[in-house]
Amino acid sequence: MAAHVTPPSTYYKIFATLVALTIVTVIVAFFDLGRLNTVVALGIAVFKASLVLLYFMHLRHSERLTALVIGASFFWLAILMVHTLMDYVSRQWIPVPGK
Amino acid sequence: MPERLFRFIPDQASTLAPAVDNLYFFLVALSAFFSILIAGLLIYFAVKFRRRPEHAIADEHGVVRGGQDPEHGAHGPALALEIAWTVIPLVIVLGIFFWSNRLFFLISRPPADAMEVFVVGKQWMWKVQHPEGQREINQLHVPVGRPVRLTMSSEDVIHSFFMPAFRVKMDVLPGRYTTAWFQATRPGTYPLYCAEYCGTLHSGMIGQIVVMHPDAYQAWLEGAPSGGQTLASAGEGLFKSFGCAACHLTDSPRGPRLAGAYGKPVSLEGGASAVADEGYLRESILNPQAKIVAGYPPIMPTFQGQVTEEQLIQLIAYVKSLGAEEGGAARSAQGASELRKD
Amino acid sequence: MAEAGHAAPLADEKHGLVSHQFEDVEQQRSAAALGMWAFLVTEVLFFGGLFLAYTVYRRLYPEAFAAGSHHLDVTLGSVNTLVLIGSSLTMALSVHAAQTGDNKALVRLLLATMLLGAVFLGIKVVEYAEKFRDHLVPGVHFHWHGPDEGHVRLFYGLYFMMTGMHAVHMIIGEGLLGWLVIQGRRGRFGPHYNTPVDLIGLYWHFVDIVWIFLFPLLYLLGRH
Amino acid sequence: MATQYAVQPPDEERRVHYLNADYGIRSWLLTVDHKRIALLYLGTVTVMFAVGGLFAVLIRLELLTPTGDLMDSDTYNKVFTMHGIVMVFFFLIPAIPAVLGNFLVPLMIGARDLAFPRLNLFSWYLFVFACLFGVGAIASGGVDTGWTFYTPYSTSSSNTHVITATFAAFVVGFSSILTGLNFIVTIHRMRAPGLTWFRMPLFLWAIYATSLIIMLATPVLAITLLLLIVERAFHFGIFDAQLGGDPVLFQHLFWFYSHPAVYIMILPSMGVISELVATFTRKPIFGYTFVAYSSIGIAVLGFLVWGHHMFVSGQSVYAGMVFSLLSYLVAIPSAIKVFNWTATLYQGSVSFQTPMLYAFGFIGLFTIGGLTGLFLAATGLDVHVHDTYFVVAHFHYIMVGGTIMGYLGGLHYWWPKITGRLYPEGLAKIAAFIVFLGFNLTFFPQFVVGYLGMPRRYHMYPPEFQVLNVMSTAGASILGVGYLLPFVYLIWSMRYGRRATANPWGATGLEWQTPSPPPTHNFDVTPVVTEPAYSYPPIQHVRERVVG
Ligand code: HEA
Ligand code: HEA
Ligand code: HEC
Ligand code: CUA
Ligand SMILES: [Cu+2]
Repeated sequence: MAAHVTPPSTYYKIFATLVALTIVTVIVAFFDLGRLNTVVALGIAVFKASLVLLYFMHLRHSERLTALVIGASFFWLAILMVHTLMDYVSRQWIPVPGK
Repeated sequence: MPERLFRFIPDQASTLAPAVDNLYFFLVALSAFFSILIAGLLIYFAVKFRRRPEHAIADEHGVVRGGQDPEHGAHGPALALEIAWTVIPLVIVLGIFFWSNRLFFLISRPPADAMEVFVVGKQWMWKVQHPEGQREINQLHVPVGRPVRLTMSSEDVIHSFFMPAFRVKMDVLPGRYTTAWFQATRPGTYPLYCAEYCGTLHSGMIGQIVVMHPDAYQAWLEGAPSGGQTLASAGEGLFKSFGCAACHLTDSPRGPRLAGAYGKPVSLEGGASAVADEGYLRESILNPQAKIVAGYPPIMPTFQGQVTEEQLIQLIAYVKSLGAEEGGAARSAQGASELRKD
Repeated sequence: MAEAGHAAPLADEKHGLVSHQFEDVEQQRSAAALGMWAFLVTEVLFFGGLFLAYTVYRRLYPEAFAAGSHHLDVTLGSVNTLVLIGSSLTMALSVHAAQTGDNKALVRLLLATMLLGAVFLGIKVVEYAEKFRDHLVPGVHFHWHGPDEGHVRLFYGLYFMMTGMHAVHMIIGEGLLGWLVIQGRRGRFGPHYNTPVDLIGLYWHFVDIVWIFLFPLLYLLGRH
Repeated sequence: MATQYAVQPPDEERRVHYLNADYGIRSWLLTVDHKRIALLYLGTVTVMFAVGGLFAVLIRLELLTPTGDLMDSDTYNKVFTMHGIVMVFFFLIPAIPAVLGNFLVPLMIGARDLAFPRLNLFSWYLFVFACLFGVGAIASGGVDTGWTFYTPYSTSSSNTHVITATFAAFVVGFSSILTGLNFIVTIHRMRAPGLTWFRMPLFLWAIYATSLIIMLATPVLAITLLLLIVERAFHFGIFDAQLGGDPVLFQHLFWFYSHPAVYIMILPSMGVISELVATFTRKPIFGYTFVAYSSIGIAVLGFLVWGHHMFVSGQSVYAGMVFSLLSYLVAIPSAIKVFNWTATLYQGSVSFQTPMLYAFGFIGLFTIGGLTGLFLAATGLDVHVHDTYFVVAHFHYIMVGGTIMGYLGGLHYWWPKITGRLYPEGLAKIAAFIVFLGFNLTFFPQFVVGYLGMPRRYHMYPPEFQVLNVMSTAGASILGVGYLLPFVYLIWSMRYGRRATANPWGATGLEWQTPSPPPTHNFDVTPVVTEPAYSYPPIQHVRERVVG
């Protein structure tokens, strides 16, 4: 078997971090940081997701192809988002008719 | 236009038409060139290098020994060819891109002095309203030589206002306004189609554009049924009967003064801002809670379901006319954010 | 059948079977793993459509979305997040148990994972029931006491689509875990053959990741 | 690639192969052999093509006259909708990957089967289930939204079987995702020893690129259709302007899938053409690496251009420009392929068997179809031609003139391998010419009538367009005959055709090194590859030919 065996202690550490981050993100949400709220919430979410990917899903010890596959999925998600939002963001740019 | 037996392009009846056709002819020529080039080379090579008995090739049983060096990883002349047929088409398409998008920008930006006509699409007819109040169905009368801007909306599904003789088409959407413009160059009667599939009688949602000499147009305006009211004056009536006046007409603190609002930026509750274009005015009436003007309570009731698309157009025409009458300067000088202070 | 004409599937001493199309266990395992990762890619884009709709409408109607979100139960949402993270832990430990051949622990950990999954779904049911009671399920009975009902309805529509699709994935996951438990009790898994545990684990963690994003987006915005 | 099956053993009659290894309905319906599954797909997509073709016949008959005399408007609307849905989702998308791809991928990489044979069979069942659902939707009254399902028409206005039809498309999506996944894993993990990426036949590159698109785009279609179904059932407003939603968002989601989907439809056919051109010129494909990479380039760039279907939809003008620019960039890899195929002929040894005739047809018609794509990507011009017959002509040139030509070419080319029989060459050549002529007569006039302004999806049209429409209908009847011929003689040849040798074309490629038809497990000994694809012996050209 090529699979790497992660010791349970790592899993527990990751679990503890995830729990802590969940608590942090809930607490932060109750403070008004303006636009930063979303940034922080998503930042923490991305971090948590990366931990799950890297350790629970063993990405750290997987071959390069796996990372490539995951990278591709997020890259394409970004295409979907960015190109659609490009439309919504720029719809108002055309000057008001008649003015 | 003289009737021709066989035509390749529709009537050219707007300022845009020749510009679009030029691009079209260029592309036809380009396509012909490349199609003939490819087809010609294929035929020439196929004939010249057709299989001959002297070609030592694998037999039926396909015993293949000692391969020829396949062209993996081209170099030398092969690489030069690859680069050539990557770069040359690239340059050509970039050229087309700039040409066509300049045109697109022209088509998308109506000139400021265009006269306005309102169009409402519904399954399966076009309802047209002129600022002076004339209404028509499946017909659009316009004067020759003046830019015309269409402000369009739909009562149900998506339609598309298509005037092939002007080379203009724009989708007509429910819930918002879209615009299109043209300047007719030649009097006559031209077809009008619905180009976005919209159900049973999609193919019956057709009509005519009648382009007239300015005097004939004037005569037509006078003769056409208008109910005796311009759009704005009809809107004024609605403004009163829907009770908008109670909050908006006087300088009452209940609602913002609408005079001169059109086309100006508005600061919204929460720090954002918006431009008071037709779409914004529309949303303010149908969905007043979506964007609250800074400094005002969200007390305006929604008129969704109470005003029809056509009444909406009249109300908006009225709000816009308010700006024109009072010069709009008063409001713009003071700015929406100022309103908060008083 | 096709298999009939072929050399009997190679029985690899202790390991399970190597199907006829593969050369050896390693090829079989790596093919299965790549298959699962590729499947997860499709899942990312499947949920991606929902995230896109959410982003577009939240950008257009921030106030309504904040108001709608304010009405969700943060406590239940947070508890559920912790429950799901817990289930990810037990899942990860199951993989470890399978790799080390501790069959008893494997079955117990898988059952724990299932249990936590069930708790999550149970809490979800409670939340849904509340929304139903409060007429916040989009449809003819939808009613919102506050401004901008239409756009709040959009928020709830997306809330139900997103959490609903997530819940469907959880339910499928529960089924897969159940199958693992049955196989595990038969002693099918061990150091030499644990691909199914590994792959279903990947799926389960993925579902967890989806929730990690859903939670702040749905429950936390507009909290302040 | 030196393997042993060069000569067919004399006791051909008694040789056990995948077709006679087992008999009976069960042996087919429960098979996990990729070759048999390919044949199951072949049968299914042929039936669906006949259904779609039937609708095409109805469209063309109705459009023979400007008035609606054959059927009423509602019926016509259903007819073109179901023509589009059946042809795209149930025929063209699965056609080459699921039939030829399924048959050839394991053979070409020297494997015994796909990575997940049972999943493969399962995808076929999903596909059949979807077909039954789709045909059920048709039988119970049909659907009239256009194949694009635009909202809010599909969610609030149409009163036909929208949910049934979208659900069928949804299921077909899963089937194609599973097929794509199977190909990706197979190509990554199961290549024969020595078969490096750059030794692979170009067909495999094309199938790989196609599978990438399938996996990345189809899930978005799935969620879009699901949202559409939910919206239609519960009206929570996501695509409904009256409730605050935006119908244009649906178009974004739909085209995020459906533009890449057009490359799902063309790339496999391009792969077939590469194989045909190499075999019938006895040369490696000129610029192999460029052709291989251009498939991947199309797959990636193809995701960035979907907004070119929405230039006049109310999408932002600026977004329109970006989409226009990117559409032009995606044309480049296609151009590279066309030029490389053409250059391959140079100093080749070109023969003119039927598959090669189809390859010529493909290159020519795809070029025209692709070049007219440049008209459509030209925003300022698309404002005029959008939703006219110009668009209809564009995509039929690519999908019928391109993809179907490639499909037929491939079917003829691998027919001996699939069935162990040769098709009748003379008849096949005649059919190829009829298809080519009929096709051009059908669709060329549509460019003209489109630029003249005839909108698509029109049941009735102004009389001035009639002449061109009559030409089009006349062409379609010729085209129909052209398609009917192969249908008949291919079936005939399965029983009466001459027996094929292992390698009737003298081609390279692992699939030709195992007997025709191949044994159930393809290769008795796993082949070892030592050379790049298309390693033909040099051609002895006589340089100075004496004219005399
Ligand atoms: C297999 C299917 C397929 C393929 C491959 C393509 C390929 C292309 N398509 Fe097409 N298209 C469709 C199927 C396809 N299309 C369908 C079905 C629709 C309508 C959907 C609907 O509304 O129902 C459509 C609609 C469509 C539109 C929208 C039109 C409208 O509704 O207004 C546009 C706009 O940009 C477009 C552009 C292109 C371009 C630029 C390419 C390019 O990829 C083409 C590239 C190829 C070449 C350029 C030819 C080869 C090159 C040479 C010979 C060298 C010379 C080249 C240069 C100088 C550049 N297509
Ligand atoms: C792969 C895709 C594909 C294929 C192959 C075709 C094939 C054909 N199409 Fe289609 N078409 C589309 C995809 C396709 N089409 C799509 C996506 C649309 C848009 C739909 C929409 O607007 O929503 C469309 C729309 C469309 C229109 C426009 C309708 C409108 O807008 O109002 C027209 C009009 O001429 C047309 C014609 C044809 C014709 C004549 C053929 C011919 O090539 C067909 C030839 C086939 C036959 C004539 C049948 C042959 C007989 C057999 C195979 C034997 C069967 C055996 C037995 C029955 C025993 N098509
Ligand atoms: C009950 C009082 C009330 C009535 C009746 C009312 N409005 Fe308003 N309106 C408001 C208030 C308060 C605001 C500012 C807060 C907001 O944006 O909702 C407003 C905002 C607007 C705006 C945006 C103004 C700007 O400066 O940006 C428009 C346009 C408008 N109303 C039009 C109308 C029309 C047309 C009607 C009648 C059909 C109407 N209103 C009826 C109270 C009212
Ligand atoms: Cu209105 Cu088509
Ligand atoms: Cu496209």
